[in-house]
Amino acid sequence: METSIIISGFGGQGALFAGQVLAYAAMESGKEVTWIPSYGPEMRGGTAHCTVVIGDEPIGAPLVRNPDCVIAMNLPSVDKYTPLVKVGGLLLYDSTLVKQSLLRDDIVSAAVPAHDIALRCGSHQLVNIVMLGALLARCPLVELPAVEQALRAHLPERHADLLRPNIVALHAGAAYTASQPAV
Amino acid sequence: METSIIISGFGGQGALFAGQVLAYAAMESGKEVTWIPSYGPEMRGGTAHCTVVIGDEPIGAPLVRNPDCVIAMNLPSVDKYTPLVKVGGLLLYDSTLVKQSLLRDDIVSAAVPAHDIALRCGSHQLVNIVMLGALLARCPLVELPAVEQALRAHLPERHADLLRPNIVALHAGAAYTASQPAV
Amino acid sequence: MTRGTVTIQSDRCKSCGLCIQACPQHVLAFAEEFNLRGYRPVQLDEREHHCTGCGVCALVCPDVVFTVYRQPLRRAA
Amino acid sequence: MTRGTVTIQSDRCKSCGLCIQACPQHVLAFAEEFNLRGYRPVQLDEREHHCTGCGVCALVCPDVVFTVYRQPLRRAA
Amino acid sequence: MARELWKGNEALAEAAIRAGVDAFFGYPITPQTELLEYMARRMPELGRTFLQAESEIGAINMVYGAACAGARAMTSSSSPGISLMQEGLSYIAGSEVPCVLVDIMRGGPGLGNIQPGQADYFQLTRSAGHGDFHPLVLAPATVQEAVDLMTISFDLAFQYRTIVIIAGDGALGQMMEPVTLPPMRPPRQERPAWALTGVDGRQPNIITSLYLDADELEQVNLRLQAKLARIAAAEQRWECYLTDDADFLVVAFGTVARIARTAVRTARAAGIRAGLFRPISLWPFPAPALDQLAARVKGVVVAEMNAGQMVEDVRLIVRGRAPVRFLGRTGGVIPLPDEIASELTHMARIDAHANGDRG
Amino acid sequence: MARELWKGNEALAEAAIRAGVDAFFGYPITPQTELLEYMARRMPELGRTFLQAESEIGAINMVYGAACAGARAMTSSSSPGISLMQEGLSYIAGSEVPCVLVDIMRGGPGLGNIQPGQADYFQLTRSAGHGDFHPLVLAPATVQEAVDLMTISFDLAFQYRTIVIIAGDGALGQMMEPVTLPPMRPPRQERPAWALTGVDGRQPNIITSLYLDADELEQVNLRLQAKLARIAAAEQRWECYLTDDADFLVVAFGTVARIARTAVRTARAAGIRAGLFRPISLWPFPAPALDQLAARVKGVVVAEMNAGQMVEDVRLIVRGRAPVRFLGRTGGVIPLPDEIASELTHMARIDAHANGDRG
Amino acid sequence: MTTMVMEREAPTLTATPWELVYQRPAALTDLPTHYCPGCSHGAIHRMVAEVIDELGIRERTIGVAPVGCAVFAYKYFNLDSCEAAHGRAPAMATGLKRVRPDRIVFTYQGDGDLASIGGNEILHAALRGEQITVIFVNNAVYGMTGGQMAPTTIAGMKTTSSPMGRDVLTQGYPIHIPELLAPMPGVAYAVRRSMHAVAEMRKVKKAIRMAFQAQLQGVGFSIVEILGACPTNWHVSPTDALDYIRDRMLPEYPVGDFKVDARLRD
Amino acid sequence: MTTMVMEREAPTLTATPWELVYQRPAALTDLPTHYCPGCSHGAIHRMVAEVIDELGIRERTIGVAPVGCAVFAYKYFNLDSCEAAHGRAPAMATGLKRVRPDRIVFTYQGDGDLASIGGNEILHAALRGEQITVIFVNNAVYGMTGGQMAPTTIAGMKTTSSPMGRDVLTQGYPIHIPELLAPMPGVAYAVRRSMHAVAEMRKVKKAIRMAFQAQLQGVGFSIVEILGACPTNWHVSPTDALDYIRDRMLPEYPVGDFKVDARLRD
Ligand SMILES: Cc1ncc(C[n+]2csc(CCOP(=O)(O)OP(=O)(O)O)c2C)c(N)n1
Ligand SMILES: Cc1ncc(C[n+]2csc(CCOP(=O)(O)OP(=O)(O)O)c2C)c(N)n1
Ligand code: SF4
Ligand code: SF4
Ligand code: SF4
Ligand code: SF4
Ligand code: SF4
Ligand code: SF4
Ligand SMILES: [Mg+2]
Ligand SMILES: [Mg+2]
Repeated sequence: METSIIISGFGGQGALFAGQVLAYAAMESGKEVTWIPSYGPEMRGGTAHCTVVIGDEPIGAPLVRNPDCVIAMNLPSVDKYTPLVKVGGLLLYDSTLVKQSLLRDDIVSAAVPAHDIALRCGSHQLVNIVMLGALLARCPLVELPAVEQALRAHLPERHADLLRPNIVALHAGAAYTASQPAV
Repeated sequence: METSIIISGFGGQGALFAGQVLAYAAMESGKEVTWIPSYGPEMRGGTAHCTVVIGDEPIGAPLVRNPDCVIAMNLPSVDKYTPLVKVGGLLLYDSTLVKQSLLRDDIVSAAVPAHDIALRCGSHQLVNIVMLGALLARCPLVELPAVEQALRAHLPERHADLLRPNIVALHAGAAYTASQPAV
Repeated sequence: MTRGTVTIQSDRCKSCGLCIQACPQHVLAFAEEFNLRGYRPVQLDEREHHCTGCGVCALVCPDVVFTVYRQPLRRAA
Repeated sequence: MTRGTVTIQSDRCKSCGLCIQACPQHVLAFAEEFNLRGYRPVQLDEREHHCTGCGVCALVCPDVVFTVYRQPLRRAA
Repeated sequence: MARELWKGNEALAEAAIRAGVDAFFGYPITPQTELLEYMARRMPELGRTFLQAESEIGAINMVYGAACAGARAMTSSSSPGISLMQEGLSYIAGSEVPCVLVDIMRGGPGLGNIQPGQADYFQLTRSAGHGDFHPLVLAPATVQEAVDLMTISFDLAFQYRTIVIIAGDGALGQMMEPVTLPPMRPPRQERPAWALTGVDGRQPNIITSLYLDADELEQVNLRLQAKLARIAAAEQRWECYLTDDADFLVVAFGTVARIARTAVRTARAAGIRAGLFRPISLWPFPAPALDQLAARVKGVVVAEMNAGQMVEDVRLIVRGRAPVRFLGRTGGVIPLPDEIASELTHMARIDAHANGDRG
Repeated sequence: MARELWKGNEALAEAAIRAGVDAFFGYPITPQTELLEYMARRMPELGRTFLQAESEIGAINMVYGAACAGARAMTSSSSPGISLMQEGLSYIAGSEVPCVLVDIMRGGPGLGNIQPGQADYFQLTRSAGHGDFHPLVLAPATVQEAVDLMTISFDLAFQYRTIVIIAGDGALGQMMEPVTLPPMRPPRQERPAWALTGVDGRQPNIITSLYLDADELEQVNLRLQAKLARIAAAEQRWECYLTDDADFLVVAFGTVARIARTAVRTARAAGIRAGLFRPISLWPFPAPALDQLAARVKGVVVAEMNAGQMVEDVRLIVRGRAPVRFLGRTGGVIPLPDEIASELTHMARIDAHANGDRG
Repeated sequence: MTTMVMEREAPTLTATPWELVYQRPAALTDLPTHYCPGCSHGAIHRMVAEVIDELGIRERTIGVAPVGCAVFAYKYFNLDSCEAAHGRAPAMATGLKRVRPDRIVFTYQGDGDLASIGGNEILHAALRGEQITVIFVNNAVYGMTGGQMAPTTIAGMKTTSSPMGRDVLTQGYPIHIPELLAPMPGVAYAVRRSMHAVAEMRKVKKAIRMAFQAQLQGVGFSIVEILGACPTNWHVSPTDALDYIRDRMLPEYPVGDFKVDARLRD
Repeated sequence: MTTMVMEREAPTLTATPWELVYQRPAALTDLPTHYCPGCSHGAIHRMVAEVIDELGIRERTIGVAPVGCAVFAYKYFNLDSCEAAHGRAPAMATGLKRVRPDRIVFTYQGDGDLASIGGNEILHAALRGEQITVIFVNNAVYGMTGGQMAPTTIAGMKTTSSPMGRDVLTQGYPIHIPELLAPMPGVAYAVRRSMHAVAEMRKVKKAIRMAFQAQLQGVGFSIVEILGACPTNWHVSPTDALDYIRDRMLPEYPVGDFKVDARLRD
């Protein structure tokens, strides 16, 4: 079984990094995993996304048209991916930024006030990890300690001071989602 | 039946032109014909040659490894082509320049004092046409009047004064060879 | 004396801020709201009546956001 | 006073005539005979004792035909 | 129409002129240079464009530009020069503008030599550049045919908005043969609707091969492939020589096919029912025609001046129904009629053997 | 050896470094650029040569020069850049110097786009330049395999004095996967005897691809072809996945093969005995291995990210013994596992039908 | 694209009507560009379009787009245009111009495109005095592929392919295109301008106008090098990028007229 | 090759022995060249070989031959060498030199090779200040392919591809390579010399020596353009070809030093 996750947001929101953290955590948990970014001359400041596929056997396609899970951190991402999520799949979005009445009832949607939670954890830059935590609460692909470990190992040195806040954000995101009913 | 003729000499001796004259004469006589020069960065002043193939059906290869006839106007040409002439083929060489005891008895060799004949016809530049005449006496591929006609039509305008001498040379070459026994 | 104004195609604006820095009258500022593409577009601020229609904003703007108008002022006789 | 001489690798010569034109002593000329490659090579002519071994022929020759020797002349005491 | 002796390269040039070529851009290379030199003389006389480019890359991109303007544009080169044109050709194919290219092939790889060769077969038919496309490749065997194919090449190029390549070799380019040239066409004035001529009174025309979106580029490719399928169906050309009753077939193109013709006669003289199948269009390869023959012959000899390229196409078509032997000469060596004939003899002998006919 | 997440392009670069690459010359192009950028950082640190060339033409000719000096030299690019290298590659092949090239293929033709593609298959395997030659082309399907193949590529290149091409696509270049890297090799000091190092104490070494004489060039070509035959015999690489009992075969390489693997599992789950044949060496194509399978399967699906290229090789080998269907996506569209699986289902259904098994 | 006219009170002081003094040029399409915030390409496009409008030549102008960030220039200019292979725009323009000598043909090229891979094409187009106009945007990096070193990268500048800063001794010295081409007799106009300040930008536009003028007069090849900002790959804000041009690029690339054909002064 | 020592009477006047003052340089092989009579390539080869001998660097020099009449230079120079693709010798030399910085690497190139198809490679090698030496033989035509126009063909000169004489307005103006490259900081030595007279030839050799010296000192890229004769394609005799250089080429291509790095004067 492969599970595919797309994480998408404005450039600078850390979509690619959150995906890498997830991929590292999966690898260290003994899973097979691929991570692939959007690349090329897309408008800067526009949308950036990455695809992570996690499984027990060698991964087939690293790119998918219909992901199992989507983390959408801005409106364009919600717009783009809502129709693409696999039937029965999961869409998490930052409800602080996106006020969206849901369009599909054949997927699970989870509104996460990620911006607010991130601010509470210390920085609006933590939205990506809040969302990752939220994802893992709904879809336990890897254990949170594995993610903590990945953050510890791969957070760039110049952001060492952000390690604790990131870990806090991860748990906050997870806790928030765990507390909500799935829609 | 195709007959292939190689005409070879130092650059400037008119080997290519003699071949073209022969080709024109053949064409006007209703034959199929191809003419192809040696080409490329060979040493200037070195050997230049062309291959003419005449036949009744569309010509196959325009280049041949073993020609039926060879006109060799200098020593390197004699050296190069003597071994290549087809068994039973014909080698004509300018015996004024080349003092050569023949090496093959399975071909017909004809020594033509072409330089001397050419001088007698008015110019050492006529060696090529003397040799052509000599060839046609041994191997009547085309009638001499057809060659005359070709000379008339294709001798460059700036050499118009050489037309008569060329025609004389053609016949002189033919006459000389006709008078000799074939070796 | 001339007064001027500009119209702003907000959705084209990319928040680069070049016009704000260049406007000699300092009448431009970022809006609070985001535009369709996620940028905070430029708008005339409360000092907009100082705009002279000089066109500098239009000159520097890489995204052709501005249309500029001018009105030669004559005090009504 | 110096006298000189040259040796000539005739089979390399291509009859370009550059050396003949360049030789300050005018001691070079074409031979009558053809060389292996069909050129009339250069040779020292009858005035060859005027050769000074100046090396100009070797300098201009594109085909490295010349070797040049020189002999500082001292009248035998 | 009088027959005249024409050198292949010059005949190609004159034929292009009579076919209405507007612009020639090229770079000298043996054994193609006379084509360029002829153009250098004649095009300015006629008030048309001749330009010696700084390189083959310059030349093909000038052709690209002129073609975008709706002109009948062409270039010519030989193997190494064709390699340099690959990127340009791919752009031209991707943009679907028409142009004509002459490749007078020589010995390779690398600098190789300037003798005749056919080792660009793969390059021309399979991969004249990155991406999926095929130029229409026409391989004349005589100077007359070179003229005839050149005469229709621009029409084909414009009809399909495609690249047409005339593939010859050093022998064809350098030889003189009697030819009859077609009359001079009146200069063409009309411009295709897609051409860049200035937007006067209409929406802009844009010529590009860039489609960032994968789905969009796939659509473009599907359209391109559909066009190629149309060309493949409509533009197959070939010649059969004594194939009606042939037991053994030679397949050869261009100069080698001339030699094969002689070989077929030789073989027939020796009692072998031989025939020649000569693809004239190398892409599209005349597969159905060969397929029919392949169904009933006892053996096929493929002769090429390369190490074995067209033979792959032949094998694809013969599909094991008859043995396929390959005779290749490379480096500028032209195979002899006797070599081909003896391949035929050999095949006939094996076949007789296999049929218990142990004489 | 710990598993680490590596991006394909960077993993290739690091693997080349550990395999002892002496010199990298390249020009940026998406989706390959990270390879060059990685080299820009690492090579100078190690005291090795990194140079951003003025163009792909510059790059390949610098590689040619460095290779002549006996260095382990490489470059990398993507489709349009590879087109520009054709002349240089032909010279390198003709001169028989070893080098390594990475092609991270994208959508074409022309500028196309930067999404993953496989449409350079023909260009790489058939005609990486004018003349008769074939580089050794290796197509990894995972980042780990990219590393493994890169690790042996210089040895292969030097063993045969040939061009080795690692053929990946945008997906492979851009993705991260867990890999185990090999240890760093100690720097190599010895120089091959043929290398240009200065004549000190020996006769001059000359590296050229020019042989004006046709017979001489033919001899060179025969030697080259004999070498290619040796490579063809010795260097076939492929992977079989569930082929032992397979009725239906998918043939796919690189990224598509990963997807095909999923498709095979899907098909098996649906009761179809499917298997995957994955050529790893595209040239030499693993023909005998496929030939054996072809003799006993009921159908073959070839899936590629192009308009149909490797399928020709497959058809050549299958020779009509089983139906061959082609599934191609182009322009950067990656086929879905389901698309491939449904081709398998379709084939199985037709087959069942044909066998009167009309359910 | 919605146009918000900012609400402001109607002008009261006067009876004179509002005059439109600046609007989007007709030679630009309506499409928003894909350029990064503060990228100079957008403003340069606009100036080219304005010049084309002012000269009244839109209907007979053909544009050639490069491979570089300006690859989509053909979408932004509202005129016939095409997309050249990387670096080959001058050759493509040559082909176009030679068969349509009465059309105005211009290329728009970046520094990687023009000065690196396309060096030979620009050199020979200039040598031939090709009657084309070249708009050359020097932003000292390969923008499109993510900020690698260009031939115009200044000494010491860090890029993704010169991570330690460009070392001129091993990676080469910056190239000065108009200076290089100006001595060629076929070149009518070769200048450098900069986008770093309002006054300079006005000069950019004048130079673009002169360059087209040269083609209209048929006096030869014309090129304007324009120092432009790539905030993204310089890793600075759009406004800081202007200072970067002024402080770092100008010392290496002085603005100036390196060739102005006398006939152009008429 | 038989050496005929012309028989002459033994010198009688003196006892001093004959001194060998000139012989075939060791850096040339014994092979006769394929060049036409009077072609400058032969003499230039010889001078390059002499310089290599004099500097004692034959054992560590690597030559790069062009595509052009000098294509077989690799057969004539008695040292390690290779054959570049047409115009790409500077790139190939770059590859060689970068991996063997202690070797002396030179290219030998014609004007079609260097200035036409290979324009970008020479430009960028010079820009990078590649530590290589370039011997550039300008004979104003493409010799090898039979006398087509080169970028260096002078105005009005008839060639097989400019049969009416080069029309600079449509076919371009002559290119001046050392002048073009000299301003580049990486260039240590850029000069032009001519083969038209004995005194000039001596200067050719000195310049070749300086060019190699530059590489030995590691001060940068060095190039010597040499005006050479192509009697065959100029359709003049070898001796008239010298006048042709003097009267027709020199006015367009003045000999001179366009750049001599100060460190070279040491
Ligand atoms: C043959 C080829 N090589 C490389 C590329 C990749 N490429 C695209 S744009 C570019 C450089 C663009 O830089 P520049 O010309 O300076 O334009 P900018 O983006 O900075 O405006 C490169 C190398 C390509 N598309 N084609
Ligand atoms: C890619 C390519 N294009 C063209 C040629 C043909 N060609 C060989 S030499 C040459 C020109 C040589 O001229 P030049 O460099 O001036 O040298 P010269 O012969 O005059 O010494 C050309 C165009 C080639 N071999 N390869
Ligand atoms: S027109 Fe002048 S004053 Fe008005 S907003 Fe623009 S820059 Fe400021
Ligand atoms: S210059 Fe233009 S894009 Fe930039 S902030 Fe001002 S209006 Fe917006
Ligand atoms: S050495 Fe001097 S004098 Fe003697 S032959 Fe040569 S040029 Fe003449
Ligand atoms: S210069 Fe040399 S080749 Fe020329 S004539 Fe004199 S010896 Fe002969
Ligand atoms: S990367 Fe640079 S050049 Fe490209 S659009 Fe962004 S700012 Fe402009
Ligand atoms: S053609 Fe010219 S350059 Fe070539 S060898 Fe002859 S004289 Fe020399
Ligand atoms: Mg740039
Ligand atoms: Mg030359």
